[in-house]
Amino acid sequence: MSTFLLTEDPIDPAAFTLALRRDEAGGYCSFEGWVRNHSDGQAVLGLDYQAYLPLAETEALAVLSEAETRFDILAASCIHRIGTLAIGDMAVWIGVSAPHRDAAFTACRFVIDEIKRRVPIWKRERYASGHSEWIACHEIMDGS
Amino acid sequence: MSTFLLTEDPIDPAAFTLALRRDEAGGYCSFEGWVRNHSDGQAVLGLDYQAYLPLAETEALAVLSEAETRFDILAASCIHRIGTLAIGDMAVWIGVSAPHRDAAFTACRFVIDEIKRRVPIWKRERYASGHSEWIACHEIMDGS
Amino acid sequence: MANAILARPDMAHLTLEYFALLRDEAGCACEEIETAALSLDALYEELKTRHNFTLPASRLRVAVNAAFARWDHSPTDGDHVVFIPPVSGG
Amino acid sequence: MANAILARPDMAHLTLEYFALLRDEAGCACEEIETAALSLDALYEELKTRHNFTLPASRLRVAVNAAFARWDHSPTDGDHVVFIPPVSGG
Repeated sequence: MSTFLLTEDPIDPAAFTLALRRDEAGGYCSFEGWVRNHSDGQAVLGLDYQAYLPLAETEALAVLSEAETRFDILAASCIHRIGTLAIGDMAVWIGVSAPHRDAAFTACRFVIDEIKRRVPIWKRERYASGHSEWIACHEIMDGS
Repeated sequence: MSTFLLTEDPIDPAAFTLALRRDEAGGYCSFEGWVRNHSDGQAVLGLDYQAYLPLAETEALAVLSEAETRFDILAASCIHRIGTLAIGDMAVWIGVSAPHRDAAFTACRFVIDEIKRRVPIWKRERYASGHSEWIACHEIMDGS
Repeated sequence: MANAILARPDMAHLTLEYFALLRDEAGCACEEIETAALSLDALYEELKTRHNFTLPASRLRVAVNAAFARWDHSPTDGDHVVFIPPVSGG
Repeated sequence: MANAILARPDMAHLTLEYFALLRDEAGCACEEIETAALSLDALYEELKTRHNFTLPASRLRVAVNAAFARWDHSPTDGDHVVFIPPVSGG
């Protein structure tokens, strides 16, 4: 039902979007994360992403599966890019189909929030100043 | 900044999505309404849409402009199809780019909700039973 | 000329356009009419009787020349009037 | 043999993989080590000293053989261990 892909190539969601189509689907919500040219007031030149592949896949699929359990949706998928990205590049894509729009929006938001919170993917920002820095989005999670 | 298109042809958002790109954009949220095969328990064969074109354009542009004023977004666009649609056809597309994802999601949801509430477009459902019916989503608006 | 005060002798020539249920019930998308109605409210009641419209004015909005208008607006010769049934786009 | 109770004579051979800041600080993506550490917690303190890691364990999670693990888990010979810095995907 749900698909997750980690890729070093530019993201092309076309085939993934097609796979979310259902005759019972009345709403489709998607989110794309793009590399933007600034972060906390600093000019950004680009991003580098690393991922711990096997665990990222397990964890992202768990997020998608949770979304399908918690919300009245038909299917949800995600593609995350890794490697070196330039301004404007798509870093992540999420698509959700549902009978009605409310669940499509809520589930899509849930998936991007959880992906950011718990999937082992890391982003380094390269600044115009020459400096670069690994960004930390999560703080302590739970006891594990 | 914002674009609205009413069209009798199948919706192709590619060029519209491209026009929403900005180097300052970190998040993009889109919504698509698809013709689904059921409504309130009845099997649906397809939909017919009519629109009062000049007022629909004015009102949809007002909705997009309100979204740009109310939320921290960069651009928002919408395409709505009219005419005869089959199951799975895209009836409406909305795209919003923003520096951060929260505004992208909120504004995208605002636009589809307001389009449904106040833009003079009407949908007739054609049922498997042979019956068909104009759907009413809004009730009384304001005094005007 | 005393009549002018009571009945408005200058009939307004209007173009009416219908959508959705109103189009089905009127049996046409467009018609030209002459009316003595002094408000859009009164005009709708006139048309409601003529076409057996089932929607009460309270469920409609009304537009004149492609802009939303008030029900107490007085239609003027040459106006393009559209009664707007409950919308259902998206 | 009395030592066995105190110091665990069977050293575990582990594969460590590093990501993000830990990779930069370790200066390598991967290393193989022998350790006597009885928990992942103790293992991280050992590596923290060796590589001058700046992140405290409290900001990390840890995975063994591609599954999240508890800090008190005892690493076994052949385990693949990854310390997970704060994530920032999306």
